[in-house]
Amino acid sequence: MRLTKVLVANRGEIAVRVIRACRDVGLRSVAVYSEADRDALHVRLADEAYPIGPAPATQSYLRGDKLIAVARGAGCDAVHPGYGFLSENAGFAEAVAAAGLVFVGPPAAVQRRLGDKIAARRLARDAGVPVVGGTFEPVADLDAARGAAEQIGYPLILKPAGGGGGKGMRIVATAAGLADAWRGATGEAQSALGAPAAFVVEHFVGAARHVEVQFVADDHGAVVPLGERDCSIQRRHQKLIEETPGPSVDETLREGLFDAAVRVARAAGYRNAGTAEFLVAPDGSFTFLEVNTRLQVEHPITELVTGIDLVQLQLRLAAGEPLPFARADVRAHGAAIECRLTAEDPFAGFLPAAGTITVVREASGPGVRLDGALVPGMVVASEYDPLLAKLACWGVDRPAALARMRRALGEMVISGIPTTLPFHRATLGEPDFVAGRYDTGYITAHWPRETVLGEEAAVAAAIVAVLVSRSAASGAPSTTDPAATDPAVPGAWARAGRHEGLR
Amino acid sequence: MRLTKVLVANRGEIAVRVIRACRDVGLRSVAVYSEADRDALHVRLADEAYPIGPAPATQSYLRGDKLIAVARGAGCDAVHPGYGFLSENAGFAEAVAAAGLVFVGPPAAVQRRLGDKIAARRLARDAGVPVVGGTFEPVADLDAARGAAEQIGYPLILKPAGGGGGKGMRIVATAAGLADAWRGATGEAQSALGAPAAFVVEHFVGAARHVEVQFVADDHGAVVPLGERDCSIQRRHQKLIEETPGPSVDETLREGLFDAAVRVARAAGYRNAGTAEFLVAPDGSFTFLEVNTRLQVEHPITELVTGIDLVQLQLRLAAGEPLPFARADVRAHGAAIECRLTAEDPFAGFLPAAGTITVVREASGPGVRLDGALVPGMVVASEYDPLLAKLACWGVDRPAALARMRRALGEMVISGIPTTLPFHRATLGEPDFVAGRYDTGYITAHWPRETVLGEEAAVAAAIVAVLVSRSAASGAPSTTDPAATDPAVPGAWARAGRHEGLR
Amino acid sequence: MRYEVVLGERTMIVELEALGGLLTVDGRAVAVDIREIRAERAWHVLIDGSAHDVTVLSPPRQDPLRLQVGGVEVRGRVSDARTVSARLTAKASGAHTRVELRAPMPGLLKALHVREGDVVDEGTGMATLEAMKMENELRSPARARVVRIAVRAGDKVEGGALLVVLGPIGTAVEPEVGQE
Amino acid sequence: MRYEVVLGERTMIVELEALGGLLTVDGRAVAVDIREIRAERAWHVLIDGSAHDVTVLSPPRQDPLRLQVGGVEVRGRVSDARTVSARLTAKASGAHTRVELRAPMPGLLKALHVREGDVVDEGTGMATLEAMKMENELRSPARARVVRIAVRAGDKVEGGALLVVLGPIGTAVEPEVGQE
Repeated sequence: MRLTKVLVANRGEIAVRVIRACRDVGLRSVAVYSEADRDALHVRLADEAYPIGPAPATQSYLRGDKLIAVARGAGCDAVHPGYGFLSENAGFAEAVAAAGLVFVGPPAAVQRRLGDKIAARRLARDAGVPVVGGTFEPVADLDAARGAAEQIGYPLILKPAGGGGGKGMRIVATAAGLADAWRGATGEAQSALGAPAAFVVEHFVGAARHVEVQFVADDHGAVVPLGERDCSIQRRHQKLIEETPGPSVDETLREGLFDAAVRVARAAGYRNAGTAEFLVAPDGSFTFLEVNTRLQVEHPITELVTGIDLVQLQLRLAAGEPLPFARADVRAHGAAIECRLTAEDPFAGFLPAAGTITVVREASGPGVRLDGALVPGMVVASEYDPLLAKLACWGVDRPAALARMRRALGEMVISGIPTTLPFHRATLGEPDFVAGRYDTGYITAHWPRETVLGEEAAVAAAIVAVLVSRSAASGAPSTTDPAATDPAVPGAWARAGRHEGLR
Repeated sequence: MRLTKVLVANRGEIAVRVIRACRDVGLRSVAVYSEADRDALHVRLADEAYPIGPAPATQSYLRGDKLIAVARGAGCDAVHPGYGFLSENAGFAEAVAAAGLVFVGPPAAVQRRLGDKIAARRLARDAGVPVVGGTFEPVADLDAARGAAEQIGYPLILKPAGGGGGKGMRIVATAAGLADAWRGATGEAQSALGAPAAFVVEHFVGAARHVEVQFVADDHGAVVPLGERDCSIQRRHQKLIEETPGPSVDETLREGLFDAAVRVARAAGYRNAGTAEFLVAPDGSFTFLEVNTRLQVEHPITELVTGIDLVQLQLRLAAGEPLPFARADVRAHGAAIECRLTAEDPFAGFLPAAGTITVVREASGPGVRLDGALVPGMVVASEYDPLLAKLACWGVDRPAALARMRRALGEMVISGIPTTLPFHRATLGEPDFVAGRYDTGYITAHWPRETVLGEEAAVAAAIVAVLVSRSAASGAPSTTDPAATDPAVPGAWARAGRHEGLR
Repeated sequence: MRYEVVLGERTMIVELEALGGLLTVDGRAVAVDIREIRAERAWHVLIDGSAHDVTVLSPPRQDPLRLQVGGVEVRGRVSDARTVSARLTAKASGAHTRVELRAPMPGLLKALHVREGDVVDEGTGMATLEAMKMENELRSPARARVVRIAVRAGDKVEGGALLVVLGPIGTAVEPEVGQE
Repeated sequence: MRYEVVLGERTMIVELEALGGLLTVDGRAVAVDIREIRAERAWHVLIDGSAHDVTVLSPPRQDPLRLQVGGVEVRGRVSDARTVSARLTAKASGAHTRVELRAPMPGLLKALHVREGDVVDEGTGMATLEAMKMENELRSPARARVVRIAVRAGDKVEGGALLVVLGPIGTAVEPEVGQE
């Protein structure tokens, strides 16, 4: 079928990203907005926009019924869920289909097969894909957990079978800690999920890298892996930096990961774009973790090295088109890295920060791509995910991509609220990261880092600090004499402090 | 030799571009600024910056002596001239070398061989490259011109051998017009060049496409063509839109153009990056025009399809490094297009517009690259070239690149002064351009075009016009009630004019 | 209040009702939700869900306005009752010549504040015209003499109807039945 | 005027001379060319050609300042003579306890405006200290009694020297040779 108009059932930078893809392929886009988002960039860039309720997501972006009503009312023929919100909600995918609309993503049945951790583990095991040692049946009580632990060995990790976002997970170092951990995990899971949860007990793999494979599948049975991404720079299971190719991934490992991803996708009857996540141990062995049945935040780096627009492709696949390439046609050129710019204070344990963004200076130039929804004057609401923008850079090789990212981070300005920019700048200059030596423990080991300011930069900063505080004290706008530039040859141009503003 | 610090002997967006490349390869950059440019972005992004004189370029950016003094004073080991200003001034290249500095571009001897049109025509002819029918000796008086015209045939074009920028050129349709044209051309050339000029008489090729070949050459004899660019969308020899691959260039023509460019470059003993310009007739035959011995404004589109950073490469080649690839290694992926955003009013014959830029909203997202020097509050000075920024887009094929350019042009905002944005938006939607059917006569034939505003867009614009003029009349800032968003389901959200600002 | 908006080649009439909040464009009521984005001098306009980002490109107080709407640039000029009347009388600046003040729109002449023969200063209110439920004060464009009053308070007048004629200070009052 | 700037872990002293326009940082004269880029709340600083783009990231009046300098983010706090003195006396708010006012910098005590035993209101000027060619008025942080004056007008005082002691209204004047 041919699509004409797409409801973008999301907000912020991913809504902007989807709207741009719609425009690129000639589809009309329909935005939705909560009361907090009337002025948001996704509303301004869409062809149409409709309100869906109060700021809390439970009353707006998570209201599948309202979203579908808007889609039908506006004459949409497809719904793109972005990521987060309802993107992995099988019930929503089902309701969208029931309303006669195309869901841009895998169908509900696929989401159910992969959304439950136990089901996914079985599916992967049966497909011949290595899975972390652990249970394949729901573990419902402490006795069962104890039995499983004896077989698996310590350290281990308890995970709710149906959860997400790290809620209800517990790492258990020794048998002595199991009972306490079980109580904590089940309590947390119950309050998060609203019902007693079944658990998976898995061996805990420390010092591992988080490597994932992007794949796409069409309605005609083709599944093609597009490349891997190393997403090990995380805190509390939240990724902050991703790159491709993975610095530790050689051709053998890559082929192994690709094959495993394709096997899982085929076994699940996958459709559209998805990501298979793996843990890679220091010895290069890997185990399957889970499949994210949606677009990933870090999709731009795969786009940069392959030249494939994943959101355009999602829209084409959802319309029933076959994949326009085979596995052998896909070639990665160079390297790409992404830094997530979020409204979190890296100097305060990455505490989310709400507030008003006063100034934005966007990085640009060769090899730089910014996917954002940043507008000066915008209010960052505490109701939503703190992701503001994704800065991605490409280079002919990893050092070239990193150099451009350093340059782009240096040019980028977001004023008014704390952001992760200082974390990224520090990390891009940190020797272990630059050498590609990192795993999921990186942030704990390397952050916070001391801020190093050159002598002259410190002098400049001190002078500006004084000028700013003077103007704040006087209440008047600060002034420097705009005519006070001395045009002369080197050696003579700099006269000390002859500026009006310094008096 | 190893470079460490580069004087960027230019301003505006190309200075920013060179500074970014320096940062990417780990070189320190030194900016220079005239009195008009103290606040300019190139000054703010460089590692060091020095004043070089009053606003007029003849007293600042064209003062080779000052530039070299700054370079030496600041401890630079290289000078990048950008384009325009002194980039094709052989005397400057010579002075830079004499000062013990590396000139990032071809040496003075090469510039001299290619800077004079008669010398360049001879060189191309002797290298076996087709040249437009015309004279190979300087034509100094009307009698000689008449004799040449009889051999060449009409229509023909008179060009000063040493000129540039269209000054002193005359197209002559028939023998009856020759005497008048000769008087006009020689007079204009004399006043532009300050001395009687020698002329070239050439056959005039109408309805042709302007296609150029980017090539690079190292100090070790290697010359590699990187791709062609169609630059036919011009007015008065000023390019406004460029794209690659050329929509009319097939594989045979491409190889022919590449071979011709390499032959000319070899014959000239070329070093560093250069561009050979050709006219391509409707029948696919081509003739050599000239070589630009510098970086071109439109270099980003070649970078986008090849993945090669031309400015980084210029710096490496200037340092004596060999080319890191051979001709067979270079592969173009997809298509790219560039629109030059200049401070010129397309509704007033592209009259340059000086003034203050009040608001900038930069296009970004997948496939979009902006090379600019745009800062809100910046003053566009009438002293310099009106080029503000280059917007370049990449796509898997020409339609994909054009679609992204349309999207990017739609997102881009530059307020305060007229720019070429409306011209680009109109052209990217014009059927002949979209079909790739254009030659150097395109703008004359297709511009201005009528502005088509949809019915609802017109209503929206009319309402905003009223609100703006009300607030201007009252002197107070305009107001709309920021709380006046009605969160409701579709069908009920829109209540007529309940906004404070409409009372 | 009623506005005449010239957008490119096209002329549109926008009416904002003072109290009821009704907005009409070319006589058609429009359901509209508007937000100003101050940092960009832009306005986002939703008309029945259809979204239009309108950016004011021209510097403040520049005429004509340059507006960017959905990637299209358009030039606009706005006249309200007062500016239409001011435009008609602009030539009168200094009142060296005879100037006719005409009704910029149909309405009710609520009051006349001057009599024939009066000398008025620049800015003196001469008449109040009620139109589109707004009272519009018609003011003198210059120091001048009222040489003729063609209407009475309470009259309904058509758009373009002659109201008052001004002349240089030394001019005599015009006869009731003149060249008009 | 003299300022104490805390930047991250580091403390720097910036002095701006009132008339001569001399700028010193940690006692070293600095040749500097500064431009404010208002649209970005940024300042561009050239120090002998070395270029530093300094952007103020924190909202107006937020303490500490957050500054971005060459891609590095740093937090800063600025105290001038007045705020240093205010900080020293901040605890005195309401003057329930004994508060010592000390000289924030070396200087000349130009004048004393109070005597021992006086009751002063919040904001009452108590002494004028000339330092860095600026006259700095030292004011009472709260309603309080002057229980001791440790200097005389005309004295040269060192930075940190005790000037005045305040106490609750009911306190007696302290003996000349006390615990200080």
